Amino acid sequence: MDIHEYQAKELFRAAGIPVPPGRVATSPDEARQIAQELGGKVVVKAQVHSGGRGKAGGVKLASSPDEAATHAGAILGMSIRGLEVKRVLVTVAEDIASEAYVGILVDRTTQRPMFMVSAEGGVDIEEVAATNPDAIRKLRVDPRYGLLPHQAYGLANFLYTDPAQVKQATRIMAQLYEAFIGNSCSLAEINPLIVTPTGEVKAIDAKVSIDESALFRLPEVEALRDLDAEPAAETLAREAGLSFVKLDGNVGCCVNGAGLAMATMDLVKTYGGEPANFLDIGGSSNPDKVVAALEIITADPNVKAILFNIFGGITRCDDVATGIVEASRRIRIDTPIVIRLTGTNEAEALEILAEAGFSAFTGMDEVVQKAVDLAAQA
Amino acid sequence: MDIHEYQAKELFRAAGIPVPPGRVATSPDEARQIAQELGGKVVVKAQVHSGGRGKAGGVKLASSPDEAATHAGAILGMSIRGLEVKRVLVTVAEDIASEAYVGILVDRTTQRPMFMVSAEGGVDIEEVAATNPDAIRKLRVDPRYGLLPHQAYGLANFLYTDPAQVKQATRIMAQLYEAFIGNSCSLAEINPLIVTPTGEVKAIDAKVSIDESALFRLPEVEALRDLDAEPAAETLAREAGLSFVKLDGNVGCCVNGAGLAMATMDLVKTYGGEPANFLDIGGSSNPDKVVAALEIITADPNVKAILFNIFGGITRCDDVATGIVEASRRIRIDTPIVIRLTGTNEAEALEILAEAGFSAFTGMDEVVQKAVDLAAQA
Amino acid sequence: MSIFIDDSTRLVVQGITGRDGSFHTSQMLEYGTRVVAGVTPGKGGQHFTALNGDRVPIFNTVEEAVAEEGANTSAIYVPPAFAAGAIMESADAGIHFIVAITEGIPVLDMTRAAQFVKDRGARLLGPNCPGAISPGTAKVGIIPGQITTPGPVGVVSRSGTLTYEAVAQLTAAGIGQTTCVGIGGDPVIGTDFIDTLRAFGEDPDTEAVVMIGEIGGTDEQEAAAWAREHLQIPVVGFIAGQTAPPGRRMGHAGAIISGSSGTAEEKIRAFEENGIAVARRPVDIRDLVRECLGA
Amino acid sequence: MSIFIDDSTRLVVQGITGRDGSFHTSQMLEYGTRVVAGVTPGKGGQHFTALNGDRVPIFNTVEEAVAEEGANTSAIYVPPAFAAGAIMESADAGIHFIVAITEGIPVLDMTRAAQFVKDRGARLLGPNCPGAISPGTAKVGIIPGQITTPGPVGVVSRSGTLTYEAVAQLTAAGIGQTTCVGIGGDPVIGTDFIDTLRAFGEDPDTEAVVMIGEIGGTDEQEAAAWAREHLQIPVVGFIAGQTAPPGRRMGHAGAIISGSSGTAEEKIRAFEENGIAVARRPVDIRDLVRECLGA
Repeated sequence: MDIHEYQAKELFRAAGIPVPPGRVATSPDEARQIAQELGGKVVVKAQVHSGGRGKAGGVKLASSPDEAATHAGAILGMSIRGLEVKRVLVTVAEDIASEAYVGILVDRTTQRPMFMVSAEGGVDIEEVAATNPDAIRKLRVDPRYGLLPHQAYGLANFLYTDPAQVKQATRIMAQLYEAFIGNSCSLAEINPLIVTPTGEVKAIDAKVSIDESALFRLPEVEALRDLDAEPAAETLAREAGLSFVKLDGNVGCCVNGAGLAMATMDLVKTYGGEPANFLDIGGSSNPDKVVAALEIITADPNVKAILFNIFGGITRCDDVATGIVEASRRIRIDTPIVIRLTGTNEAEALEILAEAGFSAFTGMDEVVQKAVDLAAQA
Repeated sequence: MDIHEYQAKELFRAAGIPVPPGRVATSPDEARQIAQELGGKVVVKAQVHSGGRGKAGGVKLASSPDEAATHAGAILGMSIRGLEVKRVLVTVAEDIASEAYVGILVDRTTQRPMFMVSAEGGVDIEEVAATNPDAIRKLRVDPRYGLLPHQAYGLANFLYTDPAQVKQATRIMAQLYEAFIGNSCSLAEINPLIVTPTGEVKAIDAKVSIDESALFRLPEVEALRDLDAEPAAETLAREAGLSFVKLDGNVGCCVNGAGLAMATMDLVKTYGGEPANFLDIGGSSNPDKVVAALEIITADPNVKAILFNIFGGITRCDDVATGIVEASRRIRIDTPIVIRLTGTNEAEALEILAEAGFSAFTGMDEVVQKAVDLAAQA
Repeated sequence: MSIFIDDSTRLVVQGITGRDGSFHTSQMLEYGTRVVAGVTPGKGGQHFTALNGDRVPIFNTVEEAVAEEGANTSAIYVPPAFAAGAIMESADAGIHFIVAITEGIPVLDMTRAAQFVKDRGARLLGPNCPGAISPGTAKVGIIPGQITTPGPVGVVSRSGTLTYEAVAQLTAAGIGQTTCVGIGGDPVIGTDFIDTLRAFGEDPDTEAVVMIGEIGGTDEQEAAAWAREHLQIPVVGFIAGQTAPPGRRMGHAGAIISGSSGTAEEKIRAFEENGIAVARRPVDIRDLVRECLGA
Repeated sequence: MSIFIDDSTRLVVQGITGRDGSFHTSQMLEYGTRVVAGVTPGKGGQHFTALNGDRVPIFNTVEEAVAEEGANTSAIYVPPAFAAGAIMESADAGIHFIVAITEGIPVLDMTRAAQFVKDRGARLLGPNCPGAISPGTAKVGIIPGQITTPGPVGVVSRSGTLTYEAVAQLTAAGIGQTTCVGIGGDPVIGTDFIDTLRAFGEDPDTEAVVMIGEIGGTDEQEAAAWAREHLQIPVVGFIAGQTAPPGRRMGHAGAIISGSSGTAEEKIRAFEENGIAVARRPVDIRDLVRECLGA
């Protein structure tokens, strides 16, 4: 789960990391008032879950509260990579002597939290990694010991030469690691970590993603979820316990299992169609999930055909069939539905569907071809 | 550093361990008042750094506030294993259905914190270990992982069969381990851990020792030190940076290095004397320490001869000589002093001592024999 | 022969009284797996009765299950909040093969638990995996037994139902399996492709391997390079997620393209460069395996 | 020959600019030890100048000292609050022999640091120890060089000055040493008696060992039993603390009789039962060694 910069900065502040003061605003007036309170120059920053905010015109410097309000007016409501800006962060503008990058993520290969730091901050770290890998220092943290003092120091020592800056940065490394672990992050990033002309080390941007699987024990972090920032369909899917990703095609897919769902999408493409979504109804046998899935898929006007691909294992085919029948009673479905069911309780499922007037198939390729054809004809 | 039961219970409470309510009193009136506030039956318990308080008559049950005051009057001022009781804990008396033992210490062989638990509680665990070792379950905690949930459960499961009691005890194991680590304990013990007739699991006695070396970072724990509970000489020694243990003999010893100090004491005994103390002036070369050491030794009326045994390494012999001369100017020393100095700056030291009228030797056996003889003659 | 599980497998089911645990215990018993014990804290001393009437003793701890019943393998069906702890309990009790079915275990919990299992010298399969089945011998996990049949092909996959799809097609074509292994869809897992390929390579009965990967990470790329160097038997590969957009998690916590890394194209290229035949459609897996076996 | 340190030793001193670190660096250089680097965070790039005029480069981290100067051994003189961290830094940087002089490191810090060193495959000596000296070759720590002389006796001890006493007497009697090792007086230490006896047993030049123990713990008892089984050369033992009262810490954090365990009597008995000649007075050590050597 991605959170906004202003929320990430709150987590960082709680961990003791120096962050310039600032608050979030949803209107130009509010932005003016915050700028007034902060005094001096401020930055007005679009709060959306996307990189490239600066290039898109979503980050502006203001010398006065009125200018802050003007910028907020321009930024609020703008669209950045398809996301509407509904909030801006108004924060003190810091003078910058140098910019560095500090990030932590879980390295899959070593299965450890990994720091990446670079004195080349304020830019895309993937680009630095590609063009100048020696400018990045990586450190994998042994989860049995956590970040050790000499490791935090070693990272800081890679970024700075001035002992006072090294000392501040050492503390920040430890604090960032605590924030990363304490909030079960999958990513925690400061870009840039700046040094001011007077030698203070501060985080002036913050990016944090939280491990969805850990949210059950972090209610206060879960509360940071911004429903505005995700398509309504994905919110509905999450609440129904479905994995759903919206795409741009016309074949709606409803599959059990993530791998089979991806393979189904790929096969739609192979047969000349375009998948409208990724949707995994998961392993449990709950007809309600199928109803929710159909509601979500049919709400997408692009969808011209609906494809069910179910390989029954834990998922019982008869439960899925019951769900389809149930959904067809509760909601009006004009889009043609193509169903493939095989595996556990396949026979019972086919009977249920037949009674309700649906026909079903058992081969994957044939249903995908059929769904692609139907969508193309619509 | 040992702390009192009532202090240990405060640490346990802070960790969430269920402990019956109670407070410490220094007078019968105070004890009466606490008993009144608590209501019902209370226990009045002597607060001294010693086991065997019950056998010594230092723990008494009271059915009324007046009885609590009477018991407090009897216990306050009594002497338990040579320690005067200056405080009593007045605490709610719990009904007991069963008693268990739970303790953690650092196991030297495996270098890990080690739990010992036994369903035979309320008795001396060393006795259980000797007579019925199978009644004790030991668990060494890997410091890289801490106490894992299944380990806490396994300990509780060894003590109890009732699932509700196992659950409570599992939580207490985890809490006790947190208290042990968080307060840098060398020992944390609940004896007994009781189950009440209604099935509640509670700690009704508590024993905690803190690692002296960790006190520098635990000011709030260091503040628990009870100066009343240690001989004044040991307080003085600690403040002067000396290691000192009071003994009953007549040969005062002043040595550099703990091993050499013990070997010197042993040699005193070998030659027919009795050491009056263990005293290690440590490795640093500070004449003030020598002055403090002589002040402490001469304050003991039993001391009939003073023996210096210095093997100069880091410790410079001339510094020790300067300290001896300095002390002889500042305080009146009637007791004969026998000095052995060898190693770093030995020649300079002998000169300093000769100038001040002291003579010194370089062999260990001869000075010890001499000191023993002088003490015997006194 | 087979890998990881065989007729010496003595299984303890952690979470045997839960909904999934009890259902699949019955399934495993019916398949012939020796389920010697169950664990549910607080229910020690009771018995689990399977649908076929078999009774399995329940213990409070895995330690007791090992001591009393000689369990050497575990299957974990406990909820995500307790699953990492259950994995460590198994390893601590001396279980040497631990299969974690549970989905949704926090990744940072798993970094510790996976390390703990390594420290104890045990093997973890999963989490968020369907387990393993050695057709005709033993099944640990949730792979439907009826879609498998004994034979010479090893199957290893990050996915569940996609594996069933591939295996069912093999079986339907008369091509049996030594062992089918689901390594799981999480970013931090105990046994990876290389570990499984190595085991198949050491199994005298496995004559070809099907490796089913998906977007996210570099496990397939590393496995392909490893196979070229160390594996004597042919590999047929499939990668799911060619149409997956970058930066979005596709169901599995590990199925996410980070920046430009972990794409299906990258993995397919790695397969091809290392001599692995790549199936474009699931149905092609069967045909390519048939070619490999020269059947 | 010698154990632990020899002429391949390339030493980095952690805490080289501190009071103790700078003094003993001069001493070690004077003795001929190759001190190739010092570490003091924030002082990287500067140089340490010894009393004899030698200059030693200072680095911010041990990692840099290893990379730039090929350090393979470290001596730690940093204050107790930072010493466990310094030990782990050394091990993490690839140092294979770490000598921790610092006294007063919290015991729980050491349980982690000692484990970390083991995980990295390095050896820790100490903490709270005088270090080691291989007479005529190298000295790491604080043992006065002038009381030692090369020869056939290995010395291992939990104490500092008591060791000097014994070694000085050996030297005065013309009996030299291969290596003198102080393992330290703390309850949690990196290298114990058995580790050191094993090393002496493998050293072709060590013909006899002096083992000086004290009250507290069971290290001497275990070492005595080990020596009987595995050591081919004679051992002379001494135990300090026969007059120590139970339950009191005698200076060293580890020198404490717990209940009835760890007494001098118990240790002396273990020595005698396992064929170790026990010196009753420090002066007897010399005479017993002379007998062992048949001199």
